[in-house]
Amino acid sequence: MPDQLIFGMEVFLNGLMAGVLYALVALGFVLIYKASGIFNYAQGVMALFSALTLVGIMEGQVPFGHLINAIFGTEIHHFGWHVPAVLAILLTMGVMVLLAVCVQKFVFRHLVGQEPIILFMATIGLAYFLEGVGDIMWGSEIKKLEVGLPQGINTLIDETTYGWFGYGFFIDNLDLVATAIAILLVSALVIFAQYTKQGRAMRAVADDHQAALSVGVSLNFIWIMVWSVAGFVALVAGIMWGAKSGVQFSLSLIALKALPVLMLGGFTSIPGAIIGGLIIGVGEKMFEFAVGPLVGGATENWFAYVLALIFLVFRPQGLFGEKIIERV
Amino acid sequence: MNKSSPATDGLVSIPALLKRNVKTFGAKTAYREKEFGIWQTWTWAEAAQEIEELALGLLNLGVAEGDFVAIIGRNRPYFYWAMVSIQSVGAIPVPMYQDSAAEELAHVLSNCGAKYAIVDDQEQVDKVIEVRDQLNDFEHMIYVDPRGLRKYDHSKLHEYSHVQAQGRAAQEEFLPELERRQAKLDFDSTCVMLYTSGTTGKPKGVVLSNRNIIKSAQNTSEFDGLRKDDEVFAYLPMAWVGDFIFSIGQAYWTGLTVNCPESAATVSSDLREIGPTYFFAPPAVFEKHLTEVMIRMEDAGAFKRWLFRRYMDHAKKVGPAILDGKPVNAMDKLKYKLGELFIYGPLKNTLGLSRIRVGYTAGEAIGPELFDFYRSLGINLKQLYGQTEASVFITLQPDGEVRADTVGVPAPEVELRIDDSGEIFYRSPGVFVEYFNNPDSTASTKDAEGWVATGDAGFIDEASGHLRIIDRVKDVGKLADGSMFAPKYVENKLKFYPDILEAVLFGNGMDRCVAFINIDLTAVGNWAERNNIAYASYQELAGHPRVLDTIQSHVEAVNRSVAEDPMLSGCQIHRFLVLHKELDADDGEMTRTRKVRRKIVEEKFSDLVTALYDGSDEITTETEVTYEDGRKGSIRATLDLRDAEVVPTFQHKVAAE
Amino acid sequence: MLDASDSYVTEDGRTIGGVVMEMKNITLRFGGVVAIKDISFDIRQGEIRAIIGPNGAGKSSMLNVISGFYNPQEGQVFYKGKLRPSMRPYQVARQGIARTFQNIALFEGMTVLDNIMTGRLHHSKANLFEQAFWKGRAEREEVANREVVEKIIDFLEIQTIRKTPVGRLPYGLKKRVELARALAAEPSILLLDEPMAGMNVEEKEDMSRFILDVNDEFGTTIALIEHDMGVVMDLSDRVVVMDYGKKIGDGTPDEVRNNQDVIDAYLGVAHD
Amino acid sequence: MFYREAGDFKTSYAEDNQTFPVKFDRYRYYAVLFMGFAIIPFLINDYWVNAIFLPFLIYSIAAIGLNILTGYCGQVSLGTGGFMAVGAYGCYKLMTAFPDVSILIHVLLAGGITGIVCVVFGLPSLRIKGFYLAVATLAAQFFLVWLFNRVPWFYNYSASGQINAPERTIFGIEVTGPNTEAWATYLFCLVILTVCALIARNLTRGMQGRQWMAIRDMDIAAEIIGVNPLKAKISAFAVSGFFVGIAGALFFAVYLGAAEAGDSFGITKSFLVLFMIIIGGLGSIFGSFAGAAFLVLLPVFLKNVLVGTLGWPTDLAAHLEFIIVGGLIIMFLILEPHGLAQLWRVAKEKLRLWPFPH
Repeated sequence: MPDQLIFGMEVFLNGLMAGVLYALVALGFVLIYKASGIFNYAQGVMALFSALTLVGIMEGQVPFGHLINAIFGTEIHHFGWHVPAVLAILLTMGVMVLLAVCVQKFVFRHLVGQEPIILFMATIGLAYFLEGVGDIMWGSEIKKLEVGLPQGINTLIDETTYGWFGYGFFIDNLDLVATAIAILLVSALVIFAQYTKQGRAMRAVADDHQAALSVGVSLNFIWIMVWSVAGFVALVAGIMWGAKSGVQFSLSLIALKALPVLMLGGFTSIPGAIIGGLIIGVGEKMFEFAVGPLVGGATENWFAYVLALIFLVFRPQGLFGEKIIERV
Repeated sequence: MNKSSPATDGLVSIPALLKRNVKTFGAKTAYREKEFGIWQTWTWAEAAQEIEELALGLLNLGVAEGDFVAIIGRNRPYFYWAMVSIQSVGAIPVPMYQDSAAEELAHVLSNCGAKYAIVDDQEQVDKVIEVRDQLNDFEHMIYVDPRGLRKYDHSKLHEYSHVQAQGRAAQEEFLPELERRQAKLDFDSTCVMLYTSGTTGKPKGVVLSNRNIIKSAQNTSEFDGLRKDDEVFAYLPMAWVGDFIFSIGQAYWTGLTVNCPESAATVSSDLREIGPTYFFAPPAVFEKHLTEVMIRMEDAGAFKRWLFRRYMDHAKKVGPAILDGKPVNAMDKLKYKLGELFIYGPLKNTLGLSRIRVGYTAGEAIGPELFDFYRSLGINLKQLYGQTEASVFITLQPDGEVRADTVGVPAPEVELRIDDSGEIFYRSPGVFVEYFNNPDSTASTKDAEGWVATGDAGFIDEASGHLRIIDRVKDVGKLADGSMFAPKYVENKLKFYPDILEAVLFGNGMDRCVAFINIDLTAVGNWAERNNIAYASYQELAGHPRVLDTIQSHVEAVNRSVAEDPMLSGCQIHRFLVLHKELDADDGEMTRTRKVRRKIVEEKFSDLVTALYDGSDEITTETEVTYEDGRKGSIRATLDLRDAEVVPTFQHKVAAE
Repeated sequence: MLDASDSYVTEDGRTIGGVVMEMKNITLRFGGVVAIKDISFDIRQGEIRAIIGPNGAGKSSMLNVISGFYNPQEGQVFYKGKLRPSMRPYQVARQGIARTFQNIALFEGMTVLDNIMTGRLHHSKANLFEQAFWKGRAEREEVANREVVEKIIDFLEIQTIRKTPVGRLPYGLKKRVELARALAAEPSILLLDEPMAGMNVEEKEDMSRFILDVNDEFGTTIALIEHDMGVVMDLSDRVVVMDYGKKIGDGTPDEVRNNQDVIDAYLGVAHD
Repeated sequence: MFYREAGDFKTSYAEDNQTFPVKFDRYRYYAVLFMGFAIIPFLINDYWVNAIFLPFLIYSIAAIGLNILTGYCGQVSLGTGGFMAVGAYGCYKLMTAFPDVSILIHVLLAGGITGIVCVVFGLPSLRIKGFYLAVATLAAQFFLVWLFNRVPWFYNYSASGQINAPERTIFGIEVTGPNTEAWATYLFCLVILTVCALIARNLTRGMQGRQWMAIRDMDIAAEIIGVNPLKAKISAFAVSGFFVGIAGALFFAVYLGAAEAGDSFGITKSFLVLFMIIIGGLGSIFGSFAGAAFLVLLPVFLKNVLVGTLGWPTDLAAHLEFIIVGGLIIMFLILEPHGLAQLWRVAKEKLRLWPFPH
């Protein structure tokens, strides 16, 4: 078997796993979008924020330490205790719910009925705001996130593949775990959206606000819930990425990664998000592997977008979006 | 005839003046009209062109010398041109009130035997057609705005622009004739005929010669130093002599610019855009503006209201003095300057009065508060006294000698005489030629030496040498006890209160006076809203006890001030009522110029008058009213009659013995 | 059929010319749904042509076919004697077909004046550079267009709201502004989509007056659709009646009024 | 309060249609021009120019460009940074390729090039709308930045991967390069900005502007009344690109002097300019200035107050800035979607009605 093909398979596997993560993040978008028509640019920053918070809590950092010190000239940084990962994650989740409540209460409740583009810009503002808050709360230096996920090359796969092709695939355990969790989460979300009461209410809201209201669904509650779910997704994504490459600003860019996924899959479609994620994940890795070297590499930066763009021109509503019929 | 002053270097007719203007400053703006969103502009040269073409067109239609041509429309350059065109062909323009009802129209048209009419639009055309069969010598009608008229029979109906086009076409054919006729015009040929909406009886046609118009225009233009760069705003009825003097007489004499509003609805905004330098308005208009100002200020924030009050007070204190060039201390001057920046300036600006050099008011006595308000803002508002028969001007207030209670000194070349009954007589180059087809009234108004009876009683104020008007002579009567009864004098005092729109005093030959009162719907309505008093109609508001209380307090205040003057103290109001309907020209209770027709009111509401005297304290009555669309209806109402406190007047009786 | 010779004069003295537009066997489907089924009729120069029918009869679809917003699956449109190929709406507009919309489609972000000026679009040829430097045609055309527009503003008596943003106008006035915008294009055919919809009685009277005046003063050919028979009958010269996407009547108001199918259709379908 | 409009009437449509119909506004505008051209040049030093004036002038151009696309034509773009990069690198290549052609020409050409690129990425706007398009323009952002980073030809194979502006002069006065006079760079940018603003104003008040706004307000209706959506949108992208390109060129050549696509023209630039027009006011030329001024001054202000006066660490101030900007964006979107320009308009109305409230 030619090496190229084997390498290709390895790349493909990695791409697939990356894709699942994309799908996960994208799902965060789809949920909010379906329920409130808001395209939440801040999703990525939420991931960063949650990760920062998680680390902060675990290491017993003093929130706003810098600020306090700056104002009062004090020198406090740590409470001096360490919080176990599980507890910290729960606490962080609480923070995210709180955040969801604030976002709904202070921002989007006042923007109901605005054009999508305005809402979108609002989320960009939100992103900036959150980033600032996150940095001021916990400091902006790169942090390591240790929640006890296995790291390093997965020897089992390495050996088996070596047995098959005489070449050991390099698959990182973290990626495997991440993928597993992501798959779990994705299916959980799908089930939630499809079968639970809240999930159905959420979809009802998505389809027709007025109707939903008339059957006694509390929009406010639904939206807070949706934002919380999004926060949860962000947290998980944050943990994955954080554990992989440290908690830092670049984390917030996963949002930008998820955008083309959505354009591909259509903003309203859960399966779309999943499939789109996989396509992008595999696509960009394969493209980089095949074409990258010829054009100076780092094609991941834009491949996803250009792919989505070209795709959109031919199918504006995305893979699974409904066709738009124009009327006057 | 009055001593005829020499014709000023051949300028003996309006067309002659037009020639002069074209020659000396043909490129200067003569007319503006707001149309299609901008101010369309015509220079004197262009205006002359339009006028000549129309004149030729009229010749083409067969207009003969001495024909009467009616002009019915709102203030538009086209009609001002028409007047001059008509004069150029030796015919006589007869401007009419465009809001007058068909029968009034019929009367005037048949009275002067008009052969032609130049009208505005479909509405006017329809009106004339409606009365067509009552007019035996009427021939052609010319309209300006063709909208909706396309399907009319055009055998005797012509579009203004077409008439002009035909005129242009037939130029070489008619030009000589036109020039011949223009050459024939002299100082004594008729300039215009205006119908006075007399307070009694049918309107009479006042014939005014070129001398009348041009001399008066010349004298008064020089009196106020009007210049060709002045701007006048033409918005008052063209049938009114004032508009003719300002927009034709003085405009052609000085060459100033005449500005016409887009429509009746946009007058105030157009006024604001133009910002005239020479402006006339009857007191009612100034009153309306003041009321609006006050109402709008009511809704302003506390700070603005404070600022407004503060500076208005200061203006009252020093404003008039500064305007009259009297010495004022530096501090006050400075404060006034600030006021100018923060309040007066913006205020004048929003009213469109910021550029006024010369402003006049007349027709009615003006309330001192009202008068001073405008003066104190630095607006040079003055009073004049005049009438159609005098080509407006009898007396004028010179700059720096302006007072609310006088009407000024005799205008140049005007002689005044007051006979022992107190009636005012005058003689001047402006004195009218005659009442058309009405030698009797001519004779009864104008004697052999050319003295004209004004029908107003008044006296010359020794101190200032200014004329002071008491009332119409025929309205000045005697009470049972022989003391003087001057209703207008009292009514004006009442009307100076913003709440009171009109008042009618009765008491001639009776032992005491009683009064009808019309409240001002805007002012009182606004007051009602602020005191959350609900009301559905004028009638309901007029009947509201709290309103009556307010009015009563006004009446009693007036009584006190009347009592101060022993001659008139008998005129105090013992009882009054607030009328259940507004006096209205459509019901014939007022003239088109909003003067109360005392007799008609007295007859129409005789039951109320009796009730006021027989001491009953309420009465139910029914009155016929005419709606805008001409339909008639009637309203019933129960009014309660109030007693007003009066100051005992025995001292004066003593004095009388 | 398509010769302009056979013109006649109405009793109120308007000349109705020959056929300017003819629809031949138009059929329009949305997926499975048939909106218009094999409809043919014509519009004559200078007439007021009404298309009426109960709600959902396919009137609007018909109008959209005329204005090129929908392209029918079957049938041809003849305009000024020539077969009209399927084209984009803006191309149709440039051929001189202007329209108003049932639920007002004004540009809310612009003033009344600008809205009406957009109607002058294909009367201005100035290119981007002339416009950028406000020279040559750009300058001249702006004034020329403004003059036309002001005449229309004057005609429809909306001088006082000239500079107000349309967003602030009441419904009735918006309708009028929309009419003004359509008129500004000086169209050879003016399409009115339920011009009276949602108006009170006097607004309706005003609107009818304006429609008649427009047709009268400018001689504009007008095709309008209404579901309310009353208004249309005294307005229009000829009427097409549609029901369930089919043509059930065509002729003068009186002919149509006595047409049995029409009566059934209108009795059968609830008014609103 | 200061308005005296009586007697300020219009006798022609040209007068009625001018940019500042009210005399008072017109005079104020002349006064500002006079300040800008005749007074400021004599007062400024390097600090003022580099801290405030150059960024303000250049961002104003960019904001005007984006405002035409987003504010007037309703097509949201998140690719501004990328397009500025095109301008910058275009200008760089031209300057190095044709050293003796005037820099002014280069800047304009750079604008032209950007216009073309902008059109290419704008083509999808015919199929995709709203924020689908917004996201699509991100493609431009990432692709372009990547391109300039990875293809050595663009930075003339310089080892650092940076581009450096060579010295160029106008009338013998240096406007680019290391040793330029403050006033020279300032005036150079000011002139270009003024011209751009005038052009933008002319385009937006005429038929072109109406087409754009029609598309923005209701694209379907616009097409039915005769607007060709293709031409309208493409022209918007082209014009917008032209301005943004010029801004990019100046930003690199005059302001930075040396640039690297990644950090000078990253996505944050795109957002910055977008924020400028949101805060300043969508669909308003004045808004573009206001927004640019605001977001240029804010950091300077914070830096002076927090770091300078309170002695906080700079990074803290930077974070705070993030919070404030983000907060402001949300605030404006909620309270005044038309931004500072609208506030200004309202204030003016109040002044004109003074002393009356309405």
